[in-house]
Amino acid sequence: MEKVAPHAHLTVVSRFESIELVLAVVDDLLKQAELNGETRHWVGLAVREAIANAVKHGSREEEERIRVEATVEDGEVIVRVRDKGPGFDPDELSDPLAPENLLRPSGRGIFYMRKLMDDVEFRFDDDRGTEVVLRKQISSEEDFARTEEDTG
Amino acid sequence: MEKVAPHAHLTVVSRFESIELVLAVVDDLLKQAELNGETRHWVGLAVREAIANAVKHGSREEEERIRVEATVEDGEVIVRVRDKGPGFDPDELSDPLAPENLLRPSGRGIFYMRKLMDDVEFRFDDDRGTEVVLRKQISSEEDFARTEEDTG
Amino acid sequence: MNIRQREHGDVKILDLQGKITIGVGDVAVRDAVQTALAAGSKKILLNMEGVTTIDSAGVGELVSAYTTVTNRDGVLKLVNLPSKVTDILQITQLITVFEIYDDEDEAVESFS
Amino acid sequence: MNIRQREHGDVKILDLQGKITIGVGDVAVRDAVQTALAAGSKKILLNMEGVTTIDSAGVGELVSAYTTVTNRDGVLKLVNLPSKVTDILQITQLITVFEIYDDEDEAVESFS
Ligand SMILES: Nc1ncnc2c1ncn2[C@@H]1O[C@H](COP(=O)(O)OP(=O)(O)O)[C@@H](O)[C@H]1O
Ligand SMILES: Nc1ncnc2c1ncn2[C@@H]1O[C@H](COP(=O)(O)OP(=O)(O)O)[C@@H](O)[C@H]1O
Repeated sequence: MEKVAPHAHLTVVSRFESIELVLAVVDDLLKQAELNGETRHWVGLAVREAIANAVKHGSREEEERIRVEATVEDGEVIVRVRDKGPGFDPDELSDPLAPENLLRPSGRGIFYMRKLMDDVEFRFDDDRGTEVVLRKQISSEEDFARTEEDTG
Repeated sequence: MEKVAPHAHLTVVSRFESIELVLAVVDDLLKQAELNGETRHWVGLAVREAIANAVKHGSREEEERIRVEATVEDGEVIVRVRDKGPGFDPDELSDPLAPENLLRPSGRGIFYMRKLMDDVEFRFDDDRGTEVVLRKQISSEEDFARTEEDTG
Repeated sequence: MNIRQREHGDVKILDLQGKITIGVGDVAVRDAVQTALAAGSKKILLNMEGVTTIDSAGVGELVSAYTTVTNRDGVLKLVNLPSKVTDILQITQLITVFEIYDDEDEAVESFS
Repeated sequence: MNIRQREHGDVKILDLQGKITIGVGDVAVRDAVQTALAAGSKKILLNMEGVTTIDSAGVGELVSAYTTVTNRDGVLKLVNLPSKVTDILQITQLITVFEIYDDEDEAVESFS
């Protein structure tokens, strides 16, 4: 019988309130893949940042939709967040660790994503909009839940 | 730019606890389509019944996965729930309104689905498992939210 | 599902709050009715005012509660049905099976 | 996000509970700190013990609170950081910017 990998694909309205719903779905998915609470927390945080950016920077109109796609397959978590915005130049990002930026109230989201995940890729397309692809290998022992409780 | 219809597709572990997550996702989708609270409640209830059946009757092994796909497109809500079980014969269902069944504790789920939705279809496939497809036209005025509050 | 128990004379009133749905609320209702019966109550009134959702498992539980109580020479009645619950009982023609009241005092009096 | 306010001598202690995340918790922290400043507090201690998640918006809010309080000749310190909060501040090298304590009494004393 056909194998079903943990998978979720959904559209949500582009507003901060949608973050918790997406996080609940992604967390359930990571539980299906038997990842432990620690790993789920950090992946979840990276996803929060990606959605927050799509909401903040990725709308051309009010209340557009954001697409989220998440899978765990072949030992890798992949989360894609796509918005309808104009995109940006990733080479122009300022370094949040530079002394002049250290006390700025913003500009840390992508930096966190990169630290929390193995790979963060941005794709821009006039028709499809902006997509961020977050990847994390979970082959290593430390990501898996050891006990039932740990997945709870 | 490419149009994004409200859409959700996810796998959940086959257990009753998954129902609330699926319902939250479906309800958000129906809000995106601006359906009112009343319509969302009844569609949600039909979805509850479909998932409950997938959990109760649709597993061959412990903790298999269920797939749910929901869309609102061209004035129609479509929700598909697919499990890995052996299926059943829809022609053999007993009538919950028959006097001898009226006080039975079970056997009303599919009857409710049919009353709450416009169309309920079952598909069986050795490889893909059992799928129930729930459809409801929402072209009529009465399904739409009149106020912001109504979608809340 | 949250269930509060009260007494009004010899009538046991169970205030049901939340969802009576598969896996959670349905079991809670069963347990509460069993407990009331075990404690000797013969007159049980389910106050449905706070029920937000009921599914076929919840309906099945109400039917089971009804038959169990009746089989033990007790009487089970319902009061304060939200329209969503009434509609659901109507669809499966159970609305005439249960004795249903709109007013708690009236319901309580009807037991005597 | 839930914020309780307490006082210990002239130190205002804010117990932060829940998520300091974009759109909800971040604003709550800002408001609480503004209120404390408006009420004349110059010594503010954020008790982070109950914080379950903090995102970059939350971190930004902590930084803003720090600079706002400092600019008004006040002092803002942190106590009881869960490891998830410590890790996040570490990643962006903010752990050395804030004055952080493990023990509330010690933190309170440090203000005098
Ligand atoms: N989805 C997006 N669409 C357009 N611009 C974005 C997007 N995500 C990030 N950016 C740009 O990258 C910058 C840095 O993002 P980030 O590191 O998350 O910090 P912040 O959002 O706090 O500014 C943003 O200020 C914005 O200009
Ligand atoms: N997904 C499914 N897989 C296999 N059998 C099913 C499925 N859904 C329903 N059935 C069969 O149809 C019967 C009637 O279902 P339903 O009307 O929902 O009532 P109940 O689940 O309470 O028995 C079930 O008892 C079961 O035999």
